[in-house]
Amino acid sequence: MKQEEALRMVNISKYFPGVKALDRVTFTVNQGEVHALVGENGAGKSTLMKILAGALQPDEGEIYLEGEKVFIPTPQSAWERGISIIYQELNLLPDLNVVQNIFLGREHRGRLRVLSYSTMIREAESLLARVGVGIAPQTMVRNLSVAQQQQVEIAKALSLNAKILVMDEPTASLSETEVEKLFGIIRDLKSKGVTIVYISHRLEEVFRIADRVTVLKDGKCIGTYSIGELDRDKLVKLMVGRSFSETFPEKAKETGPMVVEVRNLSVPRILKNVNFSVRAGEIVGFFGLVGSGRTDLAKALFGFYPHYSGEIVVKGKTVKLHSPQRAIAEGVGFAPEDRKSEGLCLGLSVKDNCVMAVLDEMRSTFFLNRRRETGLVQKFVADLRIKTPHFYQRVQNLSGGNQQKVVLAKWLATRPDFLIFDEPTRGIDVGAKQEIYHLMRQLASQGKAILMISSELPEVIGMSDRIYVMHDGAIVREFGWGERVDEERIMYFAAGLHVER
Amino acid sequence: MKRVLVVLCVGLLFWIVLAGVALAQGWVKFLDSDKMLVDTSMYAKTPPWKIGFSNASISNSWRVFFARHVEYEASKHPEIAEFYVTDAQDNPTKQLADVEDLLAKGIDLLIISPATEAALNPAVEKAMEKGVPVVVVDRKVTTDAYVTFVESSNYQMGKIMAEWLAEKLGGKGNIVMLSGIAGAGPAEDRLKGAMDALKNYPGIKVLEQQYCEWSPVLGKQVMATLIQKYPQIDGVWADSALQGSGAIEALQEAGKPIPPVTGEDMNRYLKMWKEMGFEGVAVSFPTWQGQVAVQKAIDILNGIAVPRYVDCPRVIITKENLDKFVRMDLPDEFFMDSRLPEEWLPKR
Amino acid sequence: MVTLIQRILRGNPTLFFVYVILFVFFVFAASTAPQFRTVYNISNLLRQAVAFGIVGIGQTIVILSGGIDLSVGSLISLAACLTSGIMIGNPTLVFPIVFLVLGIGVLVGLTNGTLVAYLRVPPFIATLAMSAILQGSVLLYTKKPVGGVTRGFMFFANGQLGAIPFAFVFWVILLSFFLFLLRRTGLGLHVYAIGGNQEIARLSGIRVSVAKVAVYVISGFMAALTGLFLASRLGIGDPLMGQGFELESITAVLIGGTSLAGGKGGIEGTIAGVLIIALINNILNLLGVSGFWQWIIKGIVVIVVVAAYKVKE
Amino acid sequence: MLVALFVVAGIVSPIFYRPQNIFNVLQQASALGVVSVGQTLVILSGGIDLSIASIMATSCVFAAALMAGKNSMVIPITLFCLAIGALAGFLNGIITTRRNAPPFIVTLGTALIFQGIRFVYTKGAPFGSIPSWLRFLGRGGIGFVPASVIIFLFLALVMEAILQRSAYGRKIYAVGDNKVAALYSGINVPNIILSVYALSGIFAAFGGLVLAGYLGFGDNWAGKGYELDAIAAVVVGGTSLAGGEGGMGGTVVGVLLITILSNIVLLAGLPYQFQQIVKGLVVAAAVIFYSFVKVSGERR
Repeated sequence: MKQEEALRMVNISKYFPGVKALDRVTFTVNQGEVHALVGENGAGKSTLMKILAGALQPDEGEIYLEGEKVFIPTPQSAWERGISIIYQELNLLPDLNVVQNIFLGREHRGRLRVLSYSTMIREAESLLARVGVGIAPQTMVRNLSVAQQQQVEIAKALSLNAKILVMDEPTASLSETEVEKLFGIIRDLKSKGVTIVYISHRLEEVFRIADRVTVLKDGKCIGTYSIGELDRDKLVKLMVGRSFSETFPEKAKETGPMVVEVRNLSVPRILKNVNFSVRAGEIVGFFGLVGSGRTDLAKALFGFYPHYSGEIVVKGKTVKLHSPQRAIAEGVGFAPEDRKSEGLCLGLSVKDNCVMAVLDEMRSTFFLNRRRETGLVQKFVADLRIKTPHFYQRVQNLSGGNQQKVVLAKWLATRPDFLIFDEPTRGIDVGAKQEIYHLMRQLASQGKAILMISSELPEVIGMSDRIYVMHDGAIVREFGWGERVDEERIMYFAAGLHVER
Repeated sequence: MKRVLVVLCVGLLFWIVLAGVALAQGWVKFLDSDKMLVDTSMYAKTPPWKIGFSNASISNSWRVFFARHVEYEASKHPEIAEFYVTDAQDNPTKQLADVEDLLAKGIDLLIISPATEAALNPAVEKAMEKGVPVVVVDRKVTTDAYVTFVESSNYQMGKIMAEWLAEKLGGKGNIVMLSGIAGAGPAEDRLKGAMDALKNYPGIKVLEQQYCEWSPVLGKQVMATLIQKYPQIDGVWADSALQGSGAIEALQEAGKPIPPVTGEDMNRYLKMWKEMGFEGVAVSFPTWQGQVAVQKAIDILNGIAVPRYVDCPRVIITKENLDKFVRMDLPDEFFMDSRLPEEWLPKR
Repeated sequence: MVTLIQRILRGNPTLFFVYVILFVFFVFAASTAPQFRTVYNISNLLRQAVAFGIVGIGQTIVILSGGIDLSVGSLISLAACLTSGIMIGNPTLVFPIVFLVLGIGVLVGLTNGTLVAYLRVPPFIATLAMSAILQGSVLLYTKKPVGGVTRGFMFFANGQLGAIPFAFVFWVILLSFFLFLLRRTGLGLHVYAIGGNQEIARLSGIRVSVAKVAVYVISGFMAALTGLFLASRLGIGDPLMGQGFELESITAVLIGGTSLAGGKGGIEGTIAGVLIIALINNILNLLGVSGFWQWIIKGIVVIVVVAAYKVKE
Repeated sequence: MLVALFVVAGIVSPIFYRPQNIFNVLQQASALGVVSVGQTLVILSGGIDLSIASIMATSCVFAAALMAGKNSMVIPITLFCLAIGALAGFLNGIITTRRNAPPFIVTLGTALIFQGIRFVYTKGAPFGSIPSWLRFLGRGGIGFVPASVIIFLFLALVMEAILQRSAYGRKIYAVGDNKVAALYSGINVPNIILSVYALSGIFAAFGGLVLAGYLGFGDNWAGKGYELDAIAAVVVGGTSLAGGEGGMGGTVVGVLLITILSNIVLLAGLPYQFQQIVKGLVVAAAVIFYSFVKVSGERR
């Protein structure tokens, strides 16, 4: 099959404050292929794609579409040239409805440039049907689940009838079945001659769907390979520049005393009769699809639902966790799912973020003790290998992995007995993931009890000593010590199939 | 016959001169319609009456005293069955609405103290069109649609103050002028009166004129700066005692001898005057205009003819009669040219 | 019927709530003050609502876009003063002046918009500064009420079409137009999008800066229109007449359930907000409540109403 | 910027440099300064307080009425006035946090309520008088340094120390930067916000007392316009209206800048109207300047 060149980006460079995000990157995509773009976080994938989509302007370099040199100054001009993009972070407005979101910025207009909602609604219905999601086009996006929102994003991209479709981490919040549906759509588009650039951290997806792979590292292009030339290890090696024989650290050999025991925990309409326990030294994984109540469970343990019923026992003592302050005082730490909006004060410094949860301990009489503060921060920056020029750097200028480490440092500073990690590696590159995994295991071996929530099955299986599966606000299955687990069995329970039996 | 003619001629001449002066001074009103009595027989009505009073605001103590005079007088007349009071909170648009609300209540007569002159024309016109007689008080409207206008001329007040100051300085010297709120009718009228008076005193040099928002804080701050700027200030013209008292404080704190400063019948100014003994004059802007307005309103509803224009005589307080007005035991913001009995004074 | 209410509640509980409050106030007024129920009083009430209603439309749109416009008060004063100051009762000048004044409103809006959209000045500060500049300018132009408008021009604010005030009809037409603009045109949708999330709006290809400027231009235009309306209503322009309009219009918008953060709410709510404020004034007058207590009551009502919307984070 | 203004001021009028004039400027700046300190805290935490002027006047009126010229009453009534301020701030804070209502409108409502309260209390005509101790606070001086400015700078210094060096201060920044993250870090966000408004109320009440001392009697409108001037001063001082960024140092500069501006406009003999125009232009210019500094910083 003769491959025509659809897109060629030549010598693209982009500078941000203190960082060279892209350094003379050249990237070529053929007509009608699924081209995976991989690399660690901060490698420059998203920046490159934003340049393609007209959301950013390159500092140097040229873009050719089908051999023709083009300038893409605005998102509109990208669409006009048939380029559309689904961004990594959700790009929907919660207070507008689905139709408005799908057609935002390029509404259909009738006579006198009046919006013609009837045509838009009709088109939206067919798009949503194509994605395979049954939601009314006039539903407010606010009322949709995260997965449904992701699917609306895909519908939005489809509506563009793009020649080149860029998907930046489209499966981040999709369940397995939804991922399957997405792959179906991708294959369908591909058969219609649409060129797809696919960015993902989930390498197995890359192997399943991509024809060719381009690897970026530290803003430079490492190379482009056809999928046949690569295997998983080789790809990882290209991405991080070193090879990993084993992805996950060794599991716990023995556990200590019971740290947390939860009995009949219920929160009206959110959690139903949850029972579980975590011992010192073990990592307990929680798996569930979006809406299964896994994050709500974490919130309940962190005191966000003061009116829960049931019993929470921490280190043998029944405690009333009715506020985050109480939870912290009882030795609970919580690294939330969304780093940027929940985990960090982006405008403040590394130091300020690190000591944020222990400010009251940093006092000598009234004022904060500078030496104690810097001592603490110094220790964690060294221990966790946080890459920052100085302690006073604003965390918004750090990479995702380093930001996550700052969150971790914040919690370690509280010297917790029980740590909850909600999606600890979301949006983090492979190298940093390894570090986080090892850190978690290290903490466990130091005698901390760890609860990890994750929607990545390999991660749950690889990291957890025991696994609880949640569905619809309740725990539906526990996989105990040494019990055989595989992805299908977990998914079987998570999807609620055991009920319908 | 000859003597009669002479008298007539002299009389005529006098008239012409007076008219000329009046025209020149812009008080034409005095001579044409304003001195006339208005026949109010068509408004006569048997009690009980409903009277509406649309007040511009009660947001400072002058206005509070004014409103109290209105209510005090109204309380003395059992013929008034209902006396409605609205407060426009210094907003002409709200006042127009207030008047409409009052008309909706079916009032027999409207007393209005406009939030700003001229802008309440439609309100009074509307009332008169509905056959509701209107008494305008304190600030004017520019339409003819009212029965009587009760005021104490701000123009005259400013003028008298300026004349006193010029005379005190012997027609020669440097003065600064401190006005109220830029754009507010009374402030601008007082300023105009003063400026017109100063035309007759070429020896008086106005160093600067500034607005102080009728705020004692600003009065003090502005004066403190002006003292720095002008080494020699021979007199201060302040259009109210609010900024006037602030200015006196500034002068006192700067360690300067206090030059003649004009003021009004606000107790604060009078107290300072008595304590410090500077050259002062207080020209009142009588708070009892409101009382007169109600009296005229009663006349109208009784069908008694009322003058088209009522000028409430301002009291001029000088060193000689200061002791008659100042009350060291009463609050600073009391207005001493008051006709309220003791029990009607604002109290806790 | 029950399902309808449920749907309304789910779709827009805030809006529903505002209208409930409006209704409660209305019933309260009608039951306590007999004069309230007269046609005359109701038609007055509607007329009174119009001034805030017009400027409130512009303010709503600005707030929907995530901004705020504190310059409307001074602009109203300027517009009203220019109107009566130049017209001085001359009927041939009516149309040129209307164009001139609206043009100035647009120009002021353009400046505000440029400051906010292109020079990145926070709207609060940009329009506050603009307000100071405009107020200074009006007072340079005149310190006293100036000129006067023609009889014909006064019909705009004071005329009646039968029992209905013309001004109210005009307001309804304006409302319909801007409701249509917000609900059915690209600009309207874009205003909501920008208020919701500026970055998403930008990435969706919306020309954010242009839309923002447009929003301030609309607000400036509406403020100038309010100035014309007030000049017509009072027959003359006064350099201080717009004072307080900025804060009261914002109060009306927020009482109407539009979020100060932008992206949520709409003119539907502002209508109720404006009517609620007019009703409060009307009731307090009819009941003869003293001015001092009026402040306290109004303050409490404002706080209670906004506190009643428990906004979710 | 302040230095530049000093130079410009001197060029406009050499009188500016006179010790007495500097004394005046400092004295005039202090009441605004005291309330701006409170406003800075609120703005840093991501809020805004428009009730300041009303609280000032209320405190001023109550001080005159209740102290009634007696020095013995200064301390108890000062405490009483600060309590009123705290109450107003508490009302602002509790409604802003518990009901998540926009502070803009809540504080506006509080302003109206307290305006009503002081008028109802005095029936519209303030009474009483200010005792000499309080007068010293408002207009006295130690040598050429006004007593009030010492207090203003002292308060600013203390609050700056608290902001930068104490756990409480750090929490204010965290809340202003990201409320959710602060909550997830175990910071009691509602309490912080509540305390910030209460402090602002206390500072406003204190500012009212300074003004009462400056003025010498209870005035129903003492402090009129100070809410917006305080916001302008804070913003000109580089504190971001979005919260989480800025500090007292900038506010002190901002307050002096705004006061000096009024002073030199007067010294230059420009009419009142120009004062407003110049103020508007300077505030706009300062903010444009900051946004450029920020943008160029990002592009570095």
